[in-house]
Amino acid sequence: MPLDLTFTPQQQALRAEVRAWMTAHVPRTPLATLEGEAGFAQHRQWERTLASGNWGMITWPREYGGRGANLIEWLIFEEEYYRANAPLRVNQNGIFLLGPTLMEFGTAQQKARFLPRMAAGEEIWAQAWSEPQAGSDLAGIRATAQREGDQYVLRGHKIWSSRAAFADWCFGIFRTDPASGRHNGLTFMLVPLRQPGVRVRGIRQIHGEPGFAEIFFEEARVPVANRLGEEGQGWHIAMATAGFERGLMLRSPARFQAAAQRLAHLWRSHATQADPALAAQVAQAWMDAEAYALNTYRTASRLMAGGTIGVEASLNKIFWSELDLQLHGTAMRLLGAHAALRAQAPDVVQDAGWLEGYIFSLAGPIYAGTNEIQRNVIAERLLGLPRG
Amino acid sequence: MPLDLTFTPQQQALRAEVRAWMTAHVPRTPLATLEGEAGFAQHRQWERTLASGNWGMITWPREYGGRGANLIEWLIFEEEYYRANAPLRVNQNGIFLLGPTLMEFGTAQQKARFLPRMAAGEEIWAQAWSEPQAGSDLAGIRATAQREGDQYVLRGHKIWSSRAAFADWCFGIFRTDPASGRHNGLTFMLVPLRQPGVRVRGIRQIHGEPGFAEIFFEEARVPVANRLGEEGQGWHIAMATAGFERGLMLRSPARFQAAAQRLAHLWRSHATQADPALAAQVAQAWMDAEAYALNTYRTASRLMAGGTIGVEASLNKIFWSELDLQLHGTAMRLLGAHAALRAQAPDVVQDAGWLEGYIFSLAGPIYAGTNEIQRNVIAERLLGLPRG
Amino acid sequence: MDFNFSEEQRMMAGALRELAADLSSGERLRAIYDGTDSADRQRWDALAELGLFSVLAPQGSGGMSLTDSDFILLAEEAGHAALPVPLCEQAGVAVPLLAELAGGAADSGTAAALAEALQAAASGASRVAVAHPINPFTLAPADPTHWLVCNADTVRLLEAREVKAVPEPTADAGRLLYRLEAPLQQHGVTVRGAAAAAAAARAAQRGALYAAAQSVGVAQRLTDIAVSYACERVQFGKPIGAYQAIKHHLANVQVKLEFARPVVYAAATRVADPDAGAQAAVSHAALAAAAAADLAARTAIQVHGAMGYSWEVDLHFYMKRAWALAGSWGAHSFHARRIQALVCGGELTLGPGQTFE
Amino acid sequence: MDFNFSEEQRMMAGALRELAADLSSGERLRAIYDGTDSADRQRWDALAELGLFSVLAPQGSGGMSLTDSDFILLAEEAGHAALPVPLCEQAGVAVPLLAELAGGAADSGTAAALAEALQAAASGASRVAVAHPINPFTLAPADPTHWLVCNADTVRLLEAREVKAVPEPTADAGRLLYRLEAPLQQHGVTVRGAAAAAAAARAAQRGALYAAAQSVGVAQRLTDIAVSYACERVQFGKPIGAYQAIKHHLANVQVKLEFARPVVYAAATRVADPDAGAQAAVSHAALAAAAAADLAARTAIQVHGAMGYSWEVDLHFYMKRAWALAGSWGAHSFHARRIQALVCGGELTLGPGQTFE
Repeated sequence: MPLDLTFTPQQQALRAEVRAWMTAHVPRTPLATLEGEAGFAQHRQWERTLASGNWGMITWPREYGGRGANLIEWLIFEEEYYRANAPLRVNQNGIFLLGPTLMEFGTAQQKARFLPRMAAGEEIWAQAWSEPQAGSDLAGIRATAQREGDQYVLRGHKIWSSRAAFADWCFGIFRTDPASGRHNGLTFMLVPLRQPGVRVRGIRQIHGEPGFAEIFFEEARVPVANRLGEEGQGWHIAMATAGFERGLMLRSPARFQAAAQRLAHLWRSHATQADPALAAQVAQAWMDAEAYALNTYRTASRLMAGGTIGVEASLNKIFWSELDLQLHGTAMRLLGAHAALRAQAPDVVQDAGWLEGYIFSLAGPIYAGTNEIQRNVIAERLLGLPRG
Repeated sequence: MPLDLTFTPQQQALRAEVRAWMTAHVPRTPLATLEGEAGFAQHRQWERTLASGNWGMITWPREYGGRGANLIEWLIFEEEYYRANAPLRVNQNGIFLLGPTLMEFGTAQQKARFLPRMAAGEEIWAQAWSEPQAGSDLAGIRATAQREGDQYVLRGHKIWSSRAAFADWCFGIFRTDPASGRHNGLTFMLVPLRQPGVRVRGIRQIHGEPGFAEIFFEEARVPVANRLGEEGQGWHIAMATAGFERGLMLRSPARFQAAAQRLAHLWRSHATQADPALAAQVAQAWMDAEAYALNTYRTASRLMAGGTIGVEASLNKIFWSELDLQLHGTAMRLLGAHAALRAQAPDVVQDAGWLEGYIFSLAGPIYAGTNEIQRNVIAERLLGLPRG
Repeated sequence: MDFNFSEEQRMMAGALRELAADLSSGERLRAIYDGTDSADRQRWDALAELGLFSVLAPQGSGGMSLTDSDFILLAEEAGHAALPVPLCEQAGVAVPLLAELAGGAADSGTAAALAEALQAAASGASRVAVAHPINPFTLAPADPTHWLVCNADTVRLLEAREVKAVPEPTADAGRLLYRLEAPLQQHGVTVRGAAAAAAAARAAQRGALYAAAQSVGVAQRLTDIAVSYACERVQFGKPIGAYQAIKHHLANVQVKLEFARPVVYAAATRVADPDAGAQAAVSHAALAAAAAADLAARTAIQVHGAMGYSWEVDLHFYMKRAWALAGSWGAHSFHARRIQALVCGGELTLGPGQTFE
Repeated sequence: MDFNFSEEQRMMAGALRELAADLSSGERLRAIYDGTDSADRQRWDALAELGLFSVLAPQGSGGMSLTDSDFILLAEEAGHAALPVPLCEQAGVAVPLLAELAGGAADSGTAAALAEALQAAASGASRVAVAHPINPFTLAPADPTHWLVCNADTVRLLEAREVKAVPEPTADAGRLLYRLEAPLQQHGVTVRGAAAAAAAARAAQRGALYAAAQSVGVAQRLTDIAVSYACERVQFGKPIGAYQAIKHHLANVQVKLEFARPVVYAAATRVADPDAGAQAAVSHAALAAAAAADLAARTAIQVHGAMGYSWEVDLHFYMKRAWALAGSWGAHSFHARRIQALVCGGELTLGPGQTFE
């Protein structure tokens, strides 16, 4: 029956199974931040625990460590994951971005080599897209990969690489044709970070932890087998990866629903002293999180019926990033003088990490393609307005 | 003493004088809308009444029917004018736009011929800027003025001309050099509307009244004496006029302060059933109206100390137009099911004209240069950002 | 779990769009606004002929026995066309209200009268206005035959001659609003008590849901008109739609609209439930759809510039419909207060996994 | 009526800007954040040498006898520099509070002690923290010598050793915050009753006013930084500041900022009044300035992209100062509630011609 918004018995059973497992396994004490070395190690361990329950990435085929789950099942899993307040996924560059890219563009050997270890939490991936002169304008990249026999020699400088400070591998695009410009002559490479010729330097972020890194490639060598797709196909593959990033999976609706729930709790503890207008903001945060959830189920249904996700990804990106900002901005206002307290302050409002969440939310309109660029995409490709 | 925000005894005396006069003269019953024929006549009569008290335009020199008042005195006058709920100024194109332009660019004869009748409310002016293909892009105009002896022959089609349906004169720019393009070869003309070769056709607006008109110039003749400035100087003069429009006088702070006061009354009569968040919107409307008033006093002080108003006019334009929209949008929400009632509906909320005000406020970000264009001006000329 | 509409659902909506393009063309709307239209009955009959009034009526009453999920796209089309007929009030509110009352009536006389009224409403033979305390003014079809008057715990079916209704003209000439003067107690068929209260509450939910769906439709129409104008209108040497500021305004509308849509659709699947979740879903739909329509209207007129102020340009029909819908079946304050109470007050279970509970 | 600042007022602000460019350079702020700074006393003494702590002190106490209108631009400069010294709390709050208390003291012992404290504070010889119930955490200078502790109807002057204060580190390392544990009753110089209550209320007004002025300053700084980055950073072949979207973001900040400024300046002229108009003026200033700083911060980081997240880029010092100021001397909710009560509750006279009443 169409427009049937009820779960099947199988779906309900999956929910119960995830809930039980999470109840048993999610650490009682929150892990340290994954932007620091100790926290990164804890999160890496958590990925292994998840994999031990076969929960690494349930939508993947069984042969790669998944459960062959469909998108609706994935959403149920995510809901239970956030309901259990389980840790952030240190593995997200792998499972959400590179994984789908490998499935679409990888050889059989590449899939067999990389995917299971990704799902098992054994290898953590960083992305290496941006360069100092190529941020939003990714086509401006200058890092090169020069073919020498059955190897490529990498030279160049990547920056704003999330996870790279402590990860094992990175993926990114390099210029294989030195004479090429803009989108041409780029090739997608998979590169071990712990090898001669690769130097990683953490970039301290405004909260004080090295959430980003710079990667310097100084004649690092990678085998041709680590090239994804053909030479010159890099831009095409990277755009597909970026599509996954903006697409369905990166920002789970459950994440915002959990945050909206915390916000409503925060409201209740501040209601007597708060600007009454903030109640409307709290309600708006809940509504937007629900709208995002509903739209995600809608998109999942369309994909399962054979549809595709194209420019809708840009609508998603704008919606969740603005919702996240609005939600955390409301929390900051509710917190008032407590808003800027650091985690170690005696009177910090516990268990919420509102300040860190707010700082992170400020980045939402920037990464994965700035919202300005997404608006251009929507205007030109969805609404059909003329190019500038 | 600098940053002295108190009124002098003279200023207080002026306030008392205006207040007494308005109390005695402002019509008890609101006039009909000046967009209609009957209302226009009523408003024309009101201008004559104002002039009889020598209140036509108090900042003008006495010889032109003014009182030689300074800008602070003008603001006091305006406060009392709106406090008394006096009628809209049907004469505003004349007194606020063409008047200052004439003082800057007109000959002695022109000033003597036009200004006193403007201040006396004897001649009502329309503007004739836009053409069907030249709205925001005013430099695209095509209407021509061809010199023949001591006359110009006008041909072309102006549109969105406010007041023109019932006014006596219009001012606008015409192309005197047919070979010219864009900003060159334009000349500023003063044209009687009631003469052969000029055809005016009212444009019905969405509220049903002809608030705009089209003007067709079909070989209309005007003497060379009606040319303001030199041939080819039209663009320069028009930009000065547009500056007056965005500048200090067109939108009196008092207008918004009066509206914010009405909004607070509306809130009080709806508070028990209203979204509590609307209280914040009501307070915001009051704050913005006050901020606009304060900034206007600040600008007036700067001008009186020899300063000029340049790109600040664009800041003003954006601020008051957005404030007006927010204020009336809040009223619409408070009114709920009553919001869309027409003036003749039995249950319309009396004496407020909220729907008409809302419709008018929607135009604020459009006329006198769209807010998009104003933002470009601010970015490029105030902040120094590079041109597109 | 399947969020897709069926082929049939989409076809039915397509059929209405086609019909409405004719019944509610710019030319016909302008005639209505100018007071020169006389095609009320023709429009009504055309909608009846397509069977639209009977979608939610049981089969036994000549209906299609379909659900609110089947009607929701039709309501959206009614908004898209700024249809000058209260299709949603007749087919989406009056018909299911009559069906519920007829099904639950205690005595057979009342049941028979209601069943007859239901059949007439579903076929379009009668034209029913639904008065409800949530609406200070009642939207009625031209020349109504019956009024359904809801109160706290009664619902009364009256013939039009038994009702005194004062016209309340609004900016939207395509909607005839009236203030109802208290109907005479001795007239009509009356249902009382808990059943009547529940039915009246459900009618208000449906009214708000279908107003929201219409708002989504009208928001889409406003956006379509603005986009097409932005592609055509040239200023400073290029179409204004090529400027980033215009692009971003319109993209923002599209974001609001796309995320209002699933909220409205999901609310359709639970509109008849009496629980807190259904109340939240409907108020959410009402607020999200009204916000999308409001932004679409403001953006459309901003894109049009002075042109948007002209009576001769169709834009204003849709703006006025957006304003009218924002005030019907619970305006902003009603839904905002309700959802704030539910979310902030703790009555609603929040958090992941509660969306469809 | 003259809304212009005098040449002297602007020169004094210019002198502070020059000094602060050195005392509060990016390099020095980074050292403070990294915990490698030891120039607290040097900064304090430099400000004292310029006479800044004495602006609002009476001449008899070694002060300049100037008014809040004279100090307001200095507070703005303190914000512009994200000055890591609580200049406004010492010079703008503690000094006038001490002056008021000393002037109104009933017994001569208290008067003498307060007069001495005033003189020390105005010269910079003492470093005073002002605790007030409106602030859950008190901003203190490094190594404070005294605390002024306000309560509902007492104000108490304590020596630092008489106070137990728990550090509460915030994101802004340039502001040292403490939670004060209740001071011992037997210590210090105490003023009680209506005079103390009025003085404490006035201190809160001044605290909020000068926080607002600092917010305006920091908003301007954030905007300057963002504009300069937008002119330099090239993407897709041109500076990002050439894109209309970036232009319009920054223009919107400038609008908010320009209309917050006169509100703050006007509030300075009436901050000491006890009436509803003064309360509304100060809360308006607080809200408008915080909104400008908030938008400036969000826009600046959006313009910077990932670069804005880097510790090595100065931007974050000013963002953090904006966040810190938003929570001081009455955060958003305090001022929003107060102004809503005044405007919507009818306590304030609204309408044209009331602005300076």
